[in-house]
Amino acid sequence: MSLLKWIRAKSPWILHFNTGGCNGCDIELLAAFTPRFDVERFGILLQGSPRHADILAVTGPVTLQVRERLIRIYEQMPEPKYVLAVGSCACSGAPFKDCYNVIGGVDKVLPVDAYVPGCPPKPEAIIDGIVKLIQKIEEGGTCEKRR
Amino acid sequence: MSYGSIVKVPFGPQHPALKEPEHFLFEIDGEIIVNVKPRIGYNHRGIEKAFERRTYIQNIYLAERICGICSDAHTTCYTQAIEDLLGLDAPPRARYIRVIVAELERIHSHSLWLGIAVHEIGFDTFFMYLWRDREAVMDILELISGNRVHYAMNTIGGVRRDITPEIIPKIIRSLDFLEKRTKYYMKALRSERTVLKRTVDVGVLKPKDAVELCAVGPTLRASGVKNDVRGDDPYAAYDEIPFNIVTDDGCDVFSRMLVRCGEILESINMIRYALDHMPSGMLRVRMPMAVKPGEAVSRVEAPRGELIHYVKSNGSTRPERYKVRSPTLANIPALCRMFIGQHVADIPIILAGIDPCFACMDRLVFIDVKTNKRKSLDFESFSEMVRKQRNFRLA
Amino acid sequence: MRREDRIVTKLREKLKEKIITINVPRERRIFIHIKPDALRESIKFLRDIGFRHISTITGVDTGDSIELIYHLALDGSIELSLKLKVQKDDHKVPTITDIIPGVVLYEREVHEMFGVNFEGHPDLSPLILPEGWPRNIYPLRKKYTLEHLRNSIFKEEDEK
Amino acid sequence: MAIIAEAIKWLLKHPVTIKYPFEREAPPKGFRGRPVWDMHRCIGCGLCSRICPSGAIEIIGRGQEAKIKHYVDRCLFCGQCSESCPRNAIKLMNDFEHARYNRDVMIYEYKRET
Repeated sequence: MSLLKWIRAKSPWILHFNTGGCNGCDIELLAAFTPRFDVERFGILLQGSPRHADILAVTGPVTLQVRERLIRIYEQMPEPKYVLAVGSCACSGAPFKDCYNVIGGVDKVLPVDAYVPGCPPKPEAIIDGIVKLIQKIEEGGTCEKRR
Repeated sequence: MSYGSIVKVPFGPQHPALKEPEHFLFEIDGEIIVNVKPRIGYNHRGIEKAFERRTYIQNIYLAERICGICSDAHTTCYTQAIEDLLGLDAPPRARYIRVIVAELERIHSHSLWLGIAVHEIGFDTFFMYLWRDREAVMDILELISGNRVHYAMNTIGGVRRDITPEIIPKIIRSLDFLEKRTKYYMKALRSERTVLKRTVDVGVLKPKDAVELCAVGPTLRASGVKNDVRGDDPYAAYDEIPFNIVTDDGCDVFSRMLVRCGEILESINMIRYALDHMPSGMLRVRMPMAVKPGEAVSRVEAPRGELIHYVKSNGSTRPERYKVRSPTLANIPALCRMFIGQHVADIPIILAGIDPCFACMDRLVFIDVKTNKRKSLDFESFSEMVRKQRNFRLA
Repeated sequence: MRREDRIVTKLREKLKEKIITINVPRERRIFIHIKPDALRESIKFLRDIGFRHISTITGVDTGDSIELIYHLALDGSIELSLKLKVQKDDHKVPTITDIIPGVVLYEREVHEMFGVNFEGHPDLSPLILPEGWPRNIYPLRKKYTLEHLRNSIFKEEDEK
Repeated sequence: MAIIAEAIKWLLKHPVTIKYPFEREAPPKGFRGRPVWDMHRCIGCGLCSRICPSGAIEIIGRGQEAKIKHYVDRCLFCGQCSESCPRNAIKLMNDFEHARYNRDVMIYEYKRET
């Protein structure tokens, strides 16, 4: 099993999904893939399809309209899957937590493996979060308990 | 050529600004789009209602988080509306700093958009170079404001931070670099066959339609209509800073690219002028806690076009009604007009053409009306597919 | 004579007693309050004198009635806000989509948020609010507070 | 074609990538990071908690016994608390690595030591 774990930790592919955020975290997440920060150094690839992804990076407080889709995307991802909440909105709903159309926080809908607070987090901070998540993948362990 | 059967292609839904995550339902005859219906609201968070619950100071930060890319435009518009209600004016130095930050933001937003646009036509080398050079302007913004995206520079009655003499040389150096690079990119855009083939005469919006459908910003200016809030309804220090309004007569996606490149160069000159002529003095005036009853309309030229805020106050510490209309919403009727008669393959680039902060439009469902079969495709593989088709047709 | 004053004089000549108030708070801003039945007439007139761009429509809940504010711009420079009050119960307003086609989304938005019916509008289907949003709940009306909205909507969500 | 020449030119130059977790570039002066309370200065007036746009600051008790809880996962890092503080007790740090596996460890508590 250690070989599998090693392979997983060496090339986790990311699916990015915006659940109603302001776009600030999205451009910073995208900036992390461009030459200056280049997370592809860790074997990470930005993927468009949930079927190929290992990590779901969620930005934004979850709006009612987008909730069903978020769950559907999560269900389409193959096991083991990990969720990264990028930005304060995705962590807790931050300034939108009392709005009528916002559920507030990804962890109300999905189990979250790592939180990256910041409004928006710097690309370095996102890399920090990804690296911490990779450490978690290396240690293994979280794949079975989820619903 | 008509194939006699109309296929419906839902497109979307993912898109970030205030109320503008778009979902489009395309009706397609063969490969030609015959009709399109927008359905927006995936990112609707109810911000307008939330404004009524927060104090005027807290609302600055809420306004900032309407959109991450034009965050400074929203706060400028908000603070101007409140200053209008209070009857106070921001001090001259604050107004110059507002212009500088707004123009830096325009550079950052336009180069971001240009990157996304060339990415949509499959030119990723260009995209990577653009985004690498965009980091120069992000660094200046971080240096001035302390954050890369949400600058939090504006406050009611002025700005919160000064542009100190130590950082001015750094800004000038980055501007020189950006100017050189932008000129190079303009040259490259004009000479690249890939870009020309995919963008010239694609997504045409005639000037008459543009005015009739109330398009705004670079979309309108690329149709040859000279209209810019900075020039027509000057705010901050725009009445003291000379600049040209960039227009182009091409009316297609390519001329939208050229207009935005031209605006980057124009912004660089404006920042240089503003840095040279910045008056000294205080940064902000104090505001009272409560705002007297009244109403105000404030307009700002955001990177994507005219942004309008309306505020109604009832004399307490919270606004009674706050209304935001962001530029992408204004461009959607024009966008729908652009699609008619175009090829399916051009959907991504036309949609990107109005700059709807495109980063996360990533799911599609195909429904074949005849067989009623559903096929799911993510955005990337859709782009891939249409790229292949398009190349095939060109060959 | 300022441009604003010239426009105000023209409007006064044209609409006469249908104007309730005119207010010019500062340069390039005009607020006009008109009677509801003069809407189409005044929009047509304004378009003909150059107000071809409509920025947006704002709805304001003033208690017993809803105030609609049409923000029009004169080639980008002067921003004119045309105000009219409509009754909440009998909320019917003629559409202006045939005069200025660009208004189509704004009317849908106001319809959805305030429940104002625009007569003759081509398509008033939901635009912004989520699918399955309860009918007859218009979130921007003052009657619905945030708590009330959250309670009524999230309860339904939980029951699902 | 212009891009190919450009790509070859940059191939010979030093890479622009910052090798982040291994080399860390400090953020510029004036970076808006996590707020930190100096409890010797704090008078427990609760202004920071009232002005916070996202409710990230909680104050328990008033005056000298006040205890402050700061929820990093809600913080917008706007710096309004530091600006509003009448005693200048709030400083903004320049760290940005707040990523954690759990939200419970993202609460920072400040209490006056006696």
